[in-house]
Amino acid sequence: MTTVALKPATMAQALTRALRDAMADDPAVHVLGEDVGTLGGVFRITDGLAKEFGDDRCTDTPLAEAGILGTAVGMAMYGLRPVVEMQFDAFAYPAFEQLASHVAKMRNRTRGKMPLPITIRIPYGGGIGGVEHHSDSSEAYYMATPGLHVVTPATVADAYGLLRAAIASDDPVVFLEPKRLYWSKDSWNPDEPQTVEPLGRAVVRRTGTSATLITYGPSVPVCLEAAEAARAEGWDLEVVDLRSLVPFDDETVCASVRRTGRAVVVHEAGSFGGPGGEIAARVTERCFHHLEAPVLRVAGFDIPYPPPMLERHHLPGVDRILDAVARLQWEAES
Amino acid sequence: MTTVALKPATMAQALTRALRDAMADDPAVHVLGEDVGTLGGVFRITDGLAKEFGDDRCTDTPLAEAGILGTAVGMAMYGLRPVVEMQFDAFAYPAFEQLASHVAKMRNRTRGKMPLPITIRIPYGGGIGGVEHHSDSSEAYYMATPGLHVVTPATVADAYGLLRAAIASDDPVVFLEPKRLYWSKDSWNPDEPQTVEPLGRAVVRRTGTSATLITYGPSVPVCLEAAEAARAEGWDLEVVDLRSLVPFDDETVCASVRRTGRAVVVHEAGSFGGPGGEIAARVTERCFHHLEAPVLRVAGFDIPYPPPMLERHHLPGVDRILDAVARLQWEAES
Amino acid sequence: MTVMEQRGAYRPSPPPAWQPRTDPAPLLPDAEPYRVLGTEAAAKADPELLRRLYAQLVLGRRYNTQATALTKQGRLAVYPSSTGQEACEVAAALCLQEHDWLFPSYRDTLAVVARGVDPVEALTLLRGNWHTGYDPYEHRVAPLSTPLATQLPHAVGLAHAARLKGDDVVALAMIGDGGTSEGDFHEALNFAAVWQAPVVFLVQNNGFAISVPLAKQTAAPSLAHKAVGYGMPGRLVDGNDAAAVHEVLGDAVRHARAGGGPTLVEAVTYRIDAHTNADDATRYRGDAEVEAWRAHDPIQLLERELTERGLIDEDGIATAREDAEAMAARLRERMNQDAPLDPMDLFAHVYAEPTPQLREQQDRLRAELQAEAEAEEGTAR
Amino acid sequence: MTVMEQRGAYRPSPPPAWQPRTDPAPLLPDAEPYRVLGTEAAAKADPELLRRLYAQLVLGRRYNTQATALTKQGRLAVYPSSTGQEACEVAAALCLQEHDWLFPSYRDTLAVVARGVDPVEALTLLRGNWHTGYDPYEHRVAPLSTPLATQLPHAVGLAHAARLKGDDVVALAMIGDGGTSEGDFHEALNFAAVWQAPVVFLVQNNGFAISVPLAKQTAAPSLAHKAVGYGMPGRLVDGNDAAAVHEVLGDAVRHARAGGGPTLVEAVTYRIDAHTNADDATRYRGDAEVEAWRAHDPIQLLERELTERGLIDEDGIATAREDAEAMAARLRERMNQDAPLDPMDLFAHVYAEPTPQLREQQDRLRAELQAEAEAEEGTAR
Ligand SMILES: Cc1ncc(C[n+]2csc(CCOP(=O)(O)OP(=O)(O)O)c2C)c(N)n1
Ligand SMILES: Cc1ncc(C[n+]2csc(CCOP(=O)(O)OP(=O)(O)O)c2C)c(N)n1
Ligand SMILES: [Mg+2]
Ligand SMILES: [Mg+2]
Repeated sequence: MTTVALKPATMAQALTRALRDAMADDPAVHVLGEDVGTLGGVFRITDGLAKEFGDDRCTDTPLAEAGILGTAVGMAMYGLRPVVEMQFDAFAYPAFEQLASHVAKMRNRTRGKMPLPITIRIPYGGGIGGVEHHSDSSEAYYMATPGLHVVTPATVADAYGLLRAAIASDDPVVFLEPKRLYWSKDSWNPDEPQTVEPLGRAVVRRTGTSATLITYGPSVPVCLEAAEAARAEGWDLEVVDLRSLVPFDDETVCASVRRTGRAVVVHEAGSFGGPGGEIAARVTERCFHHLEAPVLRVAGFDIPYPPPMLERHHLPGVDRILDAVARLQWEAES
Repeated sequence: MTTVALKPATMAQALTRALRDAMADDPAVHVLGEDVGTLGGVFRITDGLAKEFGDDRCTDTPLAEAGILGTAVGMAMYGLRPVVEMQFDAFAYPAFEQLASHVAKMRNRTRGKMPLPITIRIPYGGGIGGVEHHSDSSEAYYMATPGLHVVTPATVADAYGLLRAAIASDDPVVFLEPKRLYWSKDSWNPDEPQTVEPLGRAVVRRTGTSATLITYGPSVPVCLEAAEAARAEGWDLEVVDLRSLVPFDDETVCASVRRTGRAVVVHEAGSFGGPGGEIAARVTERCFHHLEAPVLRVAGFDIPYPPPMLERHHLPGVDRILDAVARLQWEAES
Repeated sequence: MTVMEQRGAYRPSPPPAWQPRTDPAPLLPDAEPYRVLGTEAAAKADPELLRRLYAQLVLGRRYNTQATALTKQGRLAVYPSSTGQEACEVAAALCLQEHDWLFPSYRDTLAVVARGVDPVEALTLLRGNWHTGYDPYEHRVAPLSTPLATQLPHAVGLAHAARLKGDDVVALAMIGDGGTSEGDFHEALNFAAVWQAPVVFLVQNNGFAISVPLAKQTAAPSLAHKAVGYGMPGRLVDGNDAAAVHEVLGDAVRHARAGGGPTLVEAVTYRIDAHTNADDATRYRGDAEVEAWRAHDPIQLLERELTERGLIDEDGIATAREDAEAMAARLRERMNQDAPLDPMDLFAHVYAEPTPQLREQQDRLRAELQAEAEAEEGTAR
Repeated sequence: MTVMEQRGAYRPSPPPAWQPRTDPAPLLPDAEPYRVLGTEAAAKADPELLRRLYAQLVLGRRYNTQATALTKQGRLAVYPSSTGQEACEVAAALCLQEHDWLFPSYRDTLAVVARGVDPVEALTLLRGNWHTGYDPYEHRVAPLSTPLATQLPHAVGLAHAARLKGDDVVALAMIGDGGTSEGDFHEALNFAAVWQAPVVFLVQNNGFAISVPLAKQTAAPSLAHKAVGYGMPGRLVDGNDAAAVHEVLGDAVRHARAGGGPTLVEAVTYRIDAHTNADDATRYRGDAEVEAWRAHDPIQLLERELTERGLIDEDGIATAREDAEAMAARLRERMNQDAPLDPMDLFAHVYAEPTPQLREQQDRLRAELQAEAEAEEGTAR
């Protein structure tokens, strides 16, 4: 057996590959959405699927998000495993009723008789210069909806592994794709057997001892960069990539915070009512006596997502993270 | 001048009166929704308005929530002050795109040129034996949407005062009406001049020294009951009624917690990703060194709202609140 | 090439893409609702079918009155009666084959029962012990849908999936006149037509959406006129004429099964009872209107036809009524027993596997219940 | 009274409520798109109007090419060109009176500019310095709407409000063929018809929604056939024939203003450029189709008519083109200047008054920017 050398691949490529492999492995997997067929999607994530598997497996739908998700519910009722693409974050809102009132509730409603194995792929977040409605971080809505899994990759390998796991899950999964990482590269060999990651598990991306940065999706690379920069200030930061917001991996997160005694939650989504509140609250509930300082949050402002020319002010960057780390009451130690 | 004695009135009556007075004071105020005209709404909150002000001021719309809110946006653009009724919490979801993408953003989008003074009344929460989709606590969705005010009364007087303030506000207000308090009574005289409450201000409903219960809407009476019961256990609980979730009254809440050193957030909404996470996190950020114990949360379970016969197990009750109070690490004190 | 340079080459012509794809004429409904009973068409109707429909209508009416009575006794949380609409309810169930699917709205318990679902299980939602009480796969009946119009895209997706798998399945989706105003109605019909999915959409136009009359719901000539806008046929039928509804739905089902795509059927009917037991219909409509419709009662219409043609006698009618009474008695008896309840169910089906967080919450509730039980035992002792 | 007892009283009759409220026939569109240019109808057209339309078309085309060029230079974040659709864009603006309202979609910058909005302000969204760059009240133009179909209910609500206030206002809402599949399209048209609101819905059927051709979007005979399902007239027009579009829209606007209610107009046209500068149209359509449509160019159609009837000469054409070049030059110059930006704007307009939380966040950003500026100064020094 020859070992194939790892080649740089983008997250977009890994996602495409995950869809392709899932469709090849299981004829029940169907992709549907706006422009996913001939065009391959506006981000080209479904590129080639219609050609390889036919229009019935990868289908350009009429332009109606509730209709897309609603018909996917019906397809799942009949034993298919629909993978739905929402074109952008804010364009998933028309499907909100279907999501909250049916997708999230059907299994429970029917006492487990009618599970809905639907994957809802949503490119989310900012940083690509999109005009309004093209850069929302809407994960708080999905987190507050019991019955959904909420998953978001931050690396090329996870993009593959988590998407395969999402499609394989018998529950509905909101799969949030950090659109500004679509073209991020990593060494990854699509021809090797891949790990299908378990859902619900966080990973420590960088070990450290001074404080824990708890983050996910598009903010993971920013936190890693911040951790590098923090070395100059004498802080050795641990970075936890949540990967799954629901279910939440309390174990991994709390183990880290208990070790470091300090934590900052970092995400692009707005601060108020955003994921960080939940995360900070649950970490504090569980690690109160290990905490040297309150868990802080570095997040987007509580404003509608800014226009392209102003978005850099909104997005949590290295400086803002280091600022928060500096506010973790280090003086208490000395 | 003779003083009129206070008579018992229900929250429903106070809300009706607030609508009536607002319509009488300002011809720009229009009420619209499903069954709000001839029927007076399924909860009778708009009772008599169509008769008094005509069908054009209080309008039965076609059955389409996005259409209702969307046309209200247009009416507000033309200088009206629409008050929209959503029939039940879960039936506001079809209007989610209009809410998130337009109602919340129009003022910001147009640099203040096009404000939308829309009040969106939503009967919310459980406890009335409603079948599925009739008992959701959806406030987390609205809290996570910058540009909206989110307000919820817990008393008869506040129902009047806050609804008047919501309608008078030049911003869109999601006005959440705790439906199980519609028939709660209080001494209140609709014929006296009423206070229009400012938005964004919490009130201390009961002063106490041992710990603070932070709550709102339907859970306020439950917390007051719990506070009474707690006296037997030797705890003197303070109860803060938030009234406004957005903007959040950090000042009042934190002043209380700094005084008591302990806090429990109580609400019906699910715990995970619910309002309690935000509240606990921001209180902890601001009062960390005053806290003897982590801020705890007593909330609904992270499940779809239960069927009528099981809802009592879901709803936070006195015992569950007292349990949480007991876990506030009192031993640390002695 | 600039505008000026192109000028020489230019020849006026109609827009290149223009070609109407379907002839609109056959998609438009007739001017009058189709009727069978009391007309010549009745002679062609199968007597056995008419008798079967009749027995079901009588059962259905009795189910409605019994269920309404159960709300008064606190045995049902709420009941949206379909009294007056039994012809639609029954025909919707009977026009389908066993492997077909039914997608009911919250008012359609009767259709669900007529399709074979246990009459008590069918009431679970309205009784309040769980959401859906039956296994949707047992009789191929989707859960009763409370959010209006939302079940229509489900029907389309299911029918589409079945067709992709090569299965001979038709889905029938039920909705009210009010529900046609929702965006999901529009999106479902459009998807169905584009995909040529084997779906039949049955709109029961019963004149009201709670208190809102049809005239405030739509300005269309008829709801069936919406069909042409999707490229599917629209059919109008007297919704109180069980034979007519059954025939029109049957045609639509056969058309769908044969690969002809979806049909929209508007059945003109009337909600004789209030919206639900909790509603007060006198606030928004007069007796005269109700009485006019009582004179057009679906059971009476069919009974008269059967009687006049000698297809049923007093005995036959008595038997139908006795069967209905027996059904009602059984229903009463079963509904008067307390529903079995397990609070732990709250956590069991949210996900395939409860999350760690749900397990914690379940443990907490279990402990609470145990403490409660112990306290009660203590008090009892 | 039991079913049996009622029998004597029963008389078969049609369902009591049945009466079609509108005659469907006049609501249906013609089989062919209406045309003026190159037909007899052209003789009746006002020469002054034709010349005005022509000048605007030429300006519009140039605006489109200039804006597309600006994306390449990084001066616009994105531009959805309406090349080939200028007749619709221009007619939509010109058919309205000053106090009427226009509700554009994201592709309709041209209509916005034709209505009088400053050409640079109109590009703010696509330039990326803010969302809406113009004051909607100045020219009664709603913000360009990115979420498809969502602006239609706004138009209905505004028109309805104006009518309630006794104002003589008509709202014209623009949408693409793809957008008609959204639920908001359906809800807006239904509200408009029920309220008899003075609204004109203009669907530019340009054959595609990004890559999705019309045949995958709808199976309807035409999009104009949707109108009858709401009880409003549907009109079909050649969208590249500026005189025809202007006439049909003008009729609809007058009809609405006179209290006749809404109209749905489908203009059959074609998107000559890719969806936006970021799109690659070769992935989903062939050159032949595009070329066929180029031969049906709106500017050529009108130019030929004007030339043949001696209403314009080479000079007139040259003048139109020179005006367009001058406009483009001004646009280039203004767009090549950096847009003024104030990060504090992020917090200023979220609410009437910034919340305490927003004030805190604003202070934080201000401090960061100051630190940044100081650091830069430090480096510069
Ligand atoms: C999305 C949604 N909005 C509102 C409601 C509340 N609601 C329940 S029934 C009803 C009226 C339904 O009228 P129609 O569709 O004509 O059916 P009918 O009750 O006449 O059978 C309304 C408004 C709902 N169930 N779902
Ligand atoms: C609600 C919503 N869903 C999806 C999109 C993404 N999107 C932008 S333009 C477009 C195609 C629009 O097609 P059409 O309505 O025909 O207008 P055209 O682009 O042809 O002018 C799509 C899908 C959107 N803007 N809004
Ligand atoms: Mg009805
Ligand atoms: Mg188009």
